[in-house]
Amino acid sequence: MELTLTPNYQALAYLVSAFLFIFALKGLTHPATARRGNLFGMLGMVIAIAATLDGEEVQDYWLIGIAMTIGAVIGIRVARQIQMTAMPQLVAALHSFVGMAAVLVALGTFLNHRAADELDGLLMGELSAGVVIGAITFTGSVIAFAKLQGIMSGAPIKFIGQHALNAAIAVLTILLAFKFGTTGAIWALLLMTLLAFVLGGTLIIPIGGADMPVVISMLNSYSGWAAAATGFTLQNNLLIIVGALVGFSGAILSFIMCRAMNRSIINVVFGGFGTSGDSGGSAGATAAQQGVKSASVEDAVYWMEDAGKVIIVPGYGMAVAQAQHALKEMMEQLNARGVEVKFAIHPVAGRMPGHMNVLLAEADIPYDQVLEMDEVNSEFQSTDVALVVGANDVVNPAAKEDKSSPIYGMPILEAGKARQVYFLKRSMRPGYSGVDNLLFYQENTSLIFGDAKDTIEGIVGALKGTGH
Amino acid sequence: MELTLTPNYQALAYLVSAFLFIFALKGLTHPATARRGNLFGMLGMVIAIAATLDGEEVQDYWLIGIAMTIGAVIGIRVARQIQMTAMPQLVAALHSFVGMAAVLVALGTFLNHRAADELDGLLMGELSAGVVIGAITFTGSVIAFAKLQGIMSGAPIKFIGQHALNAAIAVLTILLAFKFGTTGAIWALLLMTLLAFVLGGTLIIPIGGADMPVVISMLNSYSGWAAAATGFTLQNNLLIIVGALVGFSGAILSFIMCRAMNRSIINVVFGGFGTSGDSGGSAGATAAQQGVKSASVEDAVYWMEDAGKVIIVPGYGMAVAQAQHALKEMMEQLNARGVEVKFAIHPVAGRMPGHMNVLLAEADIPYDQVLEMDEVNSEFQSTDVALVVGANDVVNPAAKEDKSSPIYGMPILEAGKARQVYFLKRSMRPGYSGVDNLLFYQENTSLIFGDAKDTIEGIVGALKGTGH
Amino acid sequence: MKLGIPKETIAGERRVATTPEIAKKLVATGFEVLVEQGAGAAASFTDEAYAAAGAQPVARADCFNADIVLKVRRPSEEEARAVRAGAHYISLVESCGEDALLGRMREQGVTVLAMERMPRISRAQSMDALSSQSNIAGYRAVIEAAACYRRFFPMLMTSAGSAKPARVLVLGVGVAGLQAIATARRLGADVFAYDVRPETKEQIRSLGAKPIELDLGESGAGEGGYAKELSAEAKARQQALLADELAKAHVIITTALIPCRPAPELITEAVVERMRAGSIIIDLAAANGGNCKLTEPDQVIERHGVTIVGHTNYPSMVAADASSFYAKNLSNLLEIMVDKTDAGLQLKDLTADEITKAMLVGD
Amino acid sequence: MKLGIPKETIAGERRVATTPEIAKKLVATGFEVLVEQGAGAAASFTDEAYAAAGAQPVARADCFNADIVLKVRRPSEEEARAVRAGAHYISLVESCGEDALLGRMREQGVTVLAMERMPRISRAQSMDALSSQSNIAGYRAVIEAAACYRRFFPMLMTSAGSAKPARVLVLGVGVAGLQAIATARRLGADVFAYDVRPETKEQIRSLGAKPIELDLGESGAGEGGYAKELSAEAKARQQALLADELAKAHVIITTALIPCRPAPELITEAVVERMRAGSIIIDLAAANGGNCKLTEPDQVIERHGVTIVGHTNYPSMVAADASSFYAKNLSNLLEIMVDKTDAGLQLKDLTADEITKAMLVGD
Amino acid sequence: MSESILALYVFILACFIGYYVIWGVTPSLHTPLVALTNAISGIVLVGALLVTGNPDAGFFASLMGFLAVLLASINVFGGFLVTHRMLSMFKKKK
Amino acid sequence: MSESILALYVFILACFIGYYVIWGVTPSLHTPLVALTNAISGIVLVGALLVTGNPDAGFFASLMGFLAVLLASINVFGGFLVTHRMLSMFKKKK
Ligand SMILES: NC(=O)c1ccc[n+]([C@@H]2O[C@H](COP(=O)([O-])OP(=O)(O)OC[C@H]3O[C@@H](n4cnc5c(N)ncnc54)[C@H](OP(=O)(O)O)[C@@H]3O)[C@@H](O)[C@H]2O)c1
Ligand SMILES: NC(=O)c1ccc[n+]([C@@H]2O[C@H](COP(=O)([O-])OP(=O)(O)OC[C@H]3O[C@@H](n4cnc5c(N)ncnc54)[C@H](OP(=O)(O)O)[C@@H]3O)[C@@H](O)[C@H]2O)c1
Ligand SMILES: NC(=O)c1ccc[n+]([C@@H]2O[C@H](COP(=O)([O-])OP(=O)(O)OC[C@H]3O[C@@H](n4cnc5c(N)ncnc54)[C@H](O)[C@@H]3O)[C@@H](O)[C@H]2O)c1
Ligand SMILES: NC(=O)c1ccc[n+]([C@@H]2O[C@H](COP(=O)([O-])OP(=O)(O)OC[C@H]3O[C@@H](n4cnc5c(N)ncnc54)[C@H](O)[C@@H]3O)[C@@H](O)[C@H]2O)c1
Repeated sequence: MELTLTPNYQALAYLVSAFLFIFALKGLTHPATARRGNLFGMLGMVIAIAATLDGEEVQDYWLIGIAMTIGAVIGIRVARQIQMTAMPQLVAALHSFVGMAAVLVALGTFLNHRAADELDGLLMGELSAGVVIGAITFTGSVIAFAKLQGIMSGAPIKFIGQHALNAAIAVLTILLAFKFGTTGAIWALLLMTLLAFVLGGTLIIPIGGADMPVVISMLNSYSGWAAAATGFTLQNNLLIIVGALVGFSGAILSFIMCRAMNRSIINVVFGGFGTSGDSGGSAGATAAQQGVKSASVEDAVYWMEDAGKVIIVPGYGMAVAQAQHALKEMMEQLNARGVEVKFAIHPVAGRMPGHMNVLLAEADIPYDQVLEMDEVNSEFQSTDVALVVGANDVVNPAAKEDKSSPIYGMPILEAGKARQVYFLKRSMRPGYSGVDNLLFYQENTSLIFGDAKDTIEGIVGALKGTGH
Repeated sequence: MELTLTPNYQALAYLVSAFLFIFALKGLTHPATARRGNLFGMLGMVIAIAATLDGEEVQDYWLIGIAMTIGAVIGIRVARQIQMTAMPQLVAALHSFVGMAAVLVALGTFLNHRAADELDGLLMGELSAGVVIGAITFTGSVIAFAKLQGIMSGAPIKFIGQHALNAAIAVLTILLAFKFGTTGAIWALLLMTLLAFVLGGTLIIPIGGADMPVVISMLNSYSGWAAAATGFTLQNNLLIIVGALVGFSGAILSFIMCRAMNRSIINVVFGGFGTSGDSGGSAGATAAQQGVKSASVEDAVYWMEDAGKVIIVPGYGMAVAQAQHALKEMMEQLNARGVEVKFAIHPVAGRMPGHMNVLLAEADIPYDQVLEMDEVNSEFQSTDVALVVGANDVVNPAAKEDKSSPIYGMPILEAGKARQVYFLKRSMRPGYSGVDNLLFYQENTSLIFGDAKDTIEGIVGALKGTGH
Repeated sequence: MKLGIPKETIAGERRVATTPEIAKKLVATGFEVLVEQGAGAAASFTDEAYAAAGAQPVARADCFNADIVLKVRRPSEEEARAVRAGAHYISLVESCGEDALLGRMREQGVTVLAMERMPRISRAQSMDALSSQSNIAGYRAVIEAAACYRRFFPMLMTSAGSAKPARVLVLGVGVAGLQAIATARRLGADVFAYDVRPETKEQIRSLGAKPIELDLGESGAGEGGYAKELSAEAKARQQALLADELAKAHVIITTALIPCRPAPELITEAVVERMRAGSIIIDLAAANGGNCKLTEPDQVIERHGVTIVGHTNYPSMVAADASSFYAKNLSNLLEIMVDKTDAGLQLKDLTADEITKAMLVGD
Repeated sequence: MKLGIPKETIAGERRVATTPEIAKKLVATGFEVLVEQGAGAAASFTDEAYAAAGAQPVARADCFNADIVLKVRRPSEEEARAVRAGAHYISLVESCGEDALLGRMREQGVTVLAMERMPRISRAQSMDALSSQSNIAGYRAVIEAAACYRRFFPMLMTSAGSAKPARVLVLGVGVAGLQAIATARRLGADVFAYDVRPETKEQIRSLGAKPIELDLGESGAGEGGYAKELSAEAKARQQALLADELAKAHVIITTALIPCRPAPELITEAVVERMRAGSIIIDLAAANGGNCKLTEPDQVIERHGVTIVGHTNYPSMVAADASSFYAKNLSNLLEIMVDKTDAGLQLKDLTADEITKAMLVGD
Repeated sequence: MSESILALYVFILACFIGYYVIWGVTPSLHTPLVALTNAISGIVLVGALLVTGNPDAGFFASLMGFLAVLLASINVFGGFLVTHRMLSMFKKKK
Repeated sequence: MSESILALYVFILACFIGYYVIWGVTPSLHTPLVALTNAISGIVLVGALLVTGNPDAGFFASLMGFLAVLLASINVFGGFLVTHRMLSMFKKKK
């Protein structure tokens, strides 16, 4: 009569590893804990690998050693040398490897089990799932990579009957899986694998380049399911847990990303449906087409909450939105975090002399935080975030650079010199002067579309949410 | 080669049942889904019972039938006839039953296993956990019941060395569990059980009546752990899952409840620490002692968000807190939900004639929503929530009822006639006149302590969080 | 019971002791309301409006023949004589201590009630004319300041340069001072305020202005919410400590008063000299000697480039609302003075209620 | 290069064409600044302040002997003659089309630049005196209204009854109208506004006031942001549609103008009759014929119980800030008129810049 | 992997869910939630059934099982009903 | 209870956790989070190790295992490193 846990230390190590992965994902949901989260992930992986290698199932280390060394060298090299701008492609590429690995593992398991004559229907069903999902992940990721890298056109490629074709392939694949599951026929396995590879391609090709981030997250989710399926075949609970974790969180993440981009997940996943039905497109979509970055409230909050100095540039749009009270609250929230907040008033901001002053005074913003153009212009350089609230002409560099512009010669607020510039406006439309704003296109500028008051209130809400 | 799932339908039923319990708990976190949540819970329980009865382990139905019928009759009767005000006691009483049931199940399992000669260390360890936790839950709940029912004094009962005593009993219990686990000695089991019963009492006796809700939630958590322990002994995964679910969620809920009451969980759980170290006591604590209800921001939000009409009564405290801008935002949030919001201005609210008008105008609150006392007094009767923001004298019924009061004869705003009255103030201190406010003690009144501006901002935040 | 409302005769007085709206209420209560013809004209209330409300426009003499004569200001000799024996006379009688004129009225058999003696208890708030009129004075004083000031009150940043906000300093934060603070803040001025009573600090902040704190070594809080006179030492100290703040201000509004005492002198000539040319001083205490040494009652003068405004009757400049408030105060008072009996209205024993008791002159 | 700044001579004009602060800037640029003694006194700028800023207080004749004469208002006959040949004269010349006086000046060899002809382009905003002075007029008009009105502007609920907020209606929502809206809103009035140009609706709302919408059947938007004159039919229609709104108002501030045309008549006598006694009309268009039929320029009159204020020079009532703004406009203009060379300042070709070209009178 | 270990997995994962599921509960639902959690903890009834239903159970075991079923049943039936009543009280005027 | 069923339990419970754990992610962390999830999905490496390490694996199985280990390793090493680099970019001036 004694405790019988000892031989299960591997299982416990797996449990610890699963724990660490959960904390890793949780950590990545907030900037403050993100880096620690990544470390948890690494640790989890190390423990998982060590526990597996130390297990009795693994006997042959040579091949493994060689393969892992090569893989590690390649992985580290690529990750080190890649340009920041090429990150999305890299992730897509890495992704395809996971997919292919899942396919290979499933096939290998099949071969091993067949050799040991341990095949049964349940196992082969699980195997099929692993192979199919892995294969779809593989070709899907390859296509995503090609689109992002510019090898393939980013435009959504559509053809008539594409949904029918996909459905047909899917049905055929399932039939083959059934055939394989009940008979163990290798031809069925191979054909099924082939079809799944094709399906991965036909599913992703119709989706446009702008949606690729969501697609990658979606494929991520698939690779999780593939891992879980592999876990079932190998009766390995770590694979099951982590696979399910990655599978589900990836799906949710895709959903969250779609929501943040104002896209429907259905549209994205079944590329064809979405893009064809899109009439006109949102402000964000238009902006993206013109090479202007749009951002979310949380992005602005992310940069502002720990900033040293934030300068707010109010304009006519603040008056139209009557956002002054919300701005006051935002200022208080930021001040409470030790962020210095100033208001920069352009002499002709608004539609009457002193328009901004009237409204800021109404909201009881202290006079010493309200600065004239001449006082404040030298400060932008040392400013972390310039928040342009419904202003436009008054920060347009065209007034300095473009002799042909009707606003040429007007002095401007040099908001563009701040580290980050966020415009809060409803659209890409120009202001009073009708002149397109050159500042929109600057590297450090993002637009947050929407009514200025709503946006500011969103910022206030988010600031409160991130209480330190 | 065929699928081998069929005999596992019980396991699948358990899984469904576990699912339903998860959704039940989730449902209860929001008013809109609460009733559905409870139904899920019932359904989950029905499935769990049916699947168990139908399983091969259960052969003898007579005893079960009789016991369940008696239990059902008693349970339904009591639950039907109990007064709403006695609910907390009832829950405590029901709780004790779960604890005792867990003890009995563990003992019964022990007997069964001993009869079948299937005892091992692990099993007996699990058994011990079940017995001990169950026993603590039982006596703990009995004491809580007695305190709530008034059988025992609600005041915290303390004696020197109580922590030492508890620690001693706990250590002894663990030693006995070890003895039992390694030897299977019945005397150890029985003594351990006895000590655990005692521990349940000594742990709860020092905790004051005001903290009983948290204690019940805490005992709830214990009963979950007891169920999980039972699950391990019986190798029943449903018990494990649901036990863990209840155990953890109960613990978190206790924590949340403590936070909402501004109490530290440590203080509550180890009663003795908290109450003795409390210097002076918070506003909430003082209020509770005087029979005044304190509430949280969320409570006010709960009543306001679906209200037909909310009347805000601002007073000097609104001016001191400069809460007018926040009130404007709250008004907008409520209006957006279709709630009618009015401001009721007492002729002498504040410290100068028109004090409130000046500030409400600054915050740009439309004049037609600002009403004089005579216009508005007849409306309170049909008002769901009267929100008294830093006002005091102007709603004090003493002005009408108490001839000896210095404010006798002053007309007041009849906020007390609203269905719910929330006071937003920092303390129990009186206002300008120095007269205690009789409205505080009214049944439908609660106080939300804190600076009025902070509280209103909290309400705004919560309103935004609960977006429909 | 007849109420007589004569036209005010003091020069510049535009108010009237009742308005058509209040007259209507009084008539409904059972009073017979006699209003001198033209009494409300200066406050924009026409005789027709009174008539429509049920009051009777009458000749002056008839007004004085009423049971209760309601006025705004202290009676003139002629008016005092005109009130008949046994009648009641109610107004702001503007007297402290011994008063020959009122003494004669009492000898004549007239019961005189002084509105300014209203006790400051909760129940009497709705009858408190000092508060209601001070409130108006505080508002109007700021409007006057803005009208005299040659610059903007608010801060404005424009393409033709920036206007800096006026620095407004309010001295004395009673009813008038608070309303002055509120109004100046509304106009966008940068507002500071000072009072001897320490509880005013929080009140100043509650209106978004900044309190000035001085250490005088003694408290100025007196009885009933009023201030008390400071010791000579503290007075000197106050002048000295205030000087720098005063010199920085562009607009000063003074409201410091102590009941039945000369107004404290807060602004010396030396301080006025230091102020920027074009600054404004509005002295609401002008009638009581002024808070500024140089103030001349009822005069607008310029000294050392500073405009010093000594109007003594601001409520009268807002005659319509000031009359409404005053009339409302009176009607609330009348309500506690009479019983409705079957035989019409009956006057109560005025010494039985602490309010009327305190208002009775000479008892 | 010498700048001459004479004292203004038109009655009631308190402004001056430069201030010590701006004089300092001009001196720094290289100008020699000659200010007539006492020129700034009415605006609270002393000769000492000018001298301290580097300007020279001189006799009147010396001012007119400068290379550029800067004034606020249209020159008198005497002033026109005093400017020497070859010199430049800059002010609001207040003329439309043919102008004998200015013609003579040009014959005399004087180059005249009219500040009111400043084109409304972005680059010229900082020199636009019409805007800067209208802005002040809009503010001051509301202060005037509050001073004349016998009630409170804001809503106040007190123990002596409630003051209802003043219903203020602003007609014409240009620069002055917008500032009037803003100021009235600050004081707590219930503000409505109307303009013929449709884009003003959003602007009115952006200041928290309520736009009045009328269907005239035609748009009143003209060139350069100004309004155009309406057809006779539309005018009649406008008067009729506005009548009810006007009658409901307690304070009306009119600012409707059309460049070089008589001001549109928006308030008829019939409407004035319908207004509540004690209401106020501030007619900012008084100098151009008035938006109200009854307005008399430079007079405050009472008609049908309504006070109609016809002041024509509100900026002058805020002389210090008005002078600062105007002076800033001038100095911004001078900046684009001269080149700094080694030989001192050199006048540019004024026809080469679209701004100065548009301002030149008679070319 | 042994069943005990798998049970441990299940246990721990369920703890996580218990952790996540409860956050964000509206304060006014605290009490009903406690009641529901109490009702759900009546799941020991399943354990009681297994003990009682065991055909090989001795007298004492059966007795204990019987009592356990009885007590747990009271809790289950009473618990859900009480929760239901609390929630009905919370129904708002609409 | 069969191991397969227990595995199913584990799978489903893990799904719940996957669901809860991700809500509330800051938008600016979307991309790093995708990168991390990708790295973690390299957990198939464990499967690859088991296939390759199997002493009874035939040539094809070993080959497949070998390739799988290689590919999965690239993903694991590359993935975490890329995530790390992205997060470093996010480090703010302080
Ligand atoms: N101050 C004066 O005296 C005066 C007088 C006349 C003319 N102006 C001219 O007015 C301009 C003033 O510059 P500015 O930067 O203040 O204004 P602006 O250039 O006219 O730009 C205002 C911007 O606000 C945005 N906006 C409008 N409503 C909004 C809302 N509800 N929420 C968020 N954004 C909103 C608009 O973009 P979306 O439509 O995309 O939202 C617009 O681009 C200058 O060109 C100046 O010359 C000034
Ligand atoms: N209007 C006038 O002209 C005038 C003039 C003089 C006197 N009065 C008198 O003033 C009184 C006015 O009545 P009222 O109801 O407006 O005021 P009140 O009776 O004086 O009550 C104000 C309440 O606000 C609370 N408070 C203060 N600061 C706060 C903050 N930052 N956040 C939240 N609460 C805060 C205080 O409670 P905590 O300390 O617990 O927070 C206090 O009980 C009447 O008695 C009236 O007679 C009026
Ligand atoms: N019924 C009531 O409860 C009621 C009614 C009205 C007013 N009050 C209170 O009474 C108080 C006084 O009101 P008031 O306006 O009639 O006062 P007041 O007109 O007599 O005096 C005006 C102010 O001047 C201040 N003052 C006096 N000497 C000063 C000095 N040397 N330096 C600076 N300030 C000086 C006083 O403190 C007072 O605040 C206020 O607090 C008011 O709230 C209460
Ligand atoms: N540089 C620039 O961009 C600049 C500079 C100054 C002003 N502006 C713009 O020019 C416009 C006019 O400015 P202004 O104040 O000099 O105008 P203004 O003084 O000539 O006229 C005042 C207002 O009266 C209105 N009006 C005319 N006839 C009317 C009628 N019958 N009924 C009602 N309203 C009538 C006009 O539309 C105008 O808004 C404004 O929109 C202003 O923003 C632009």
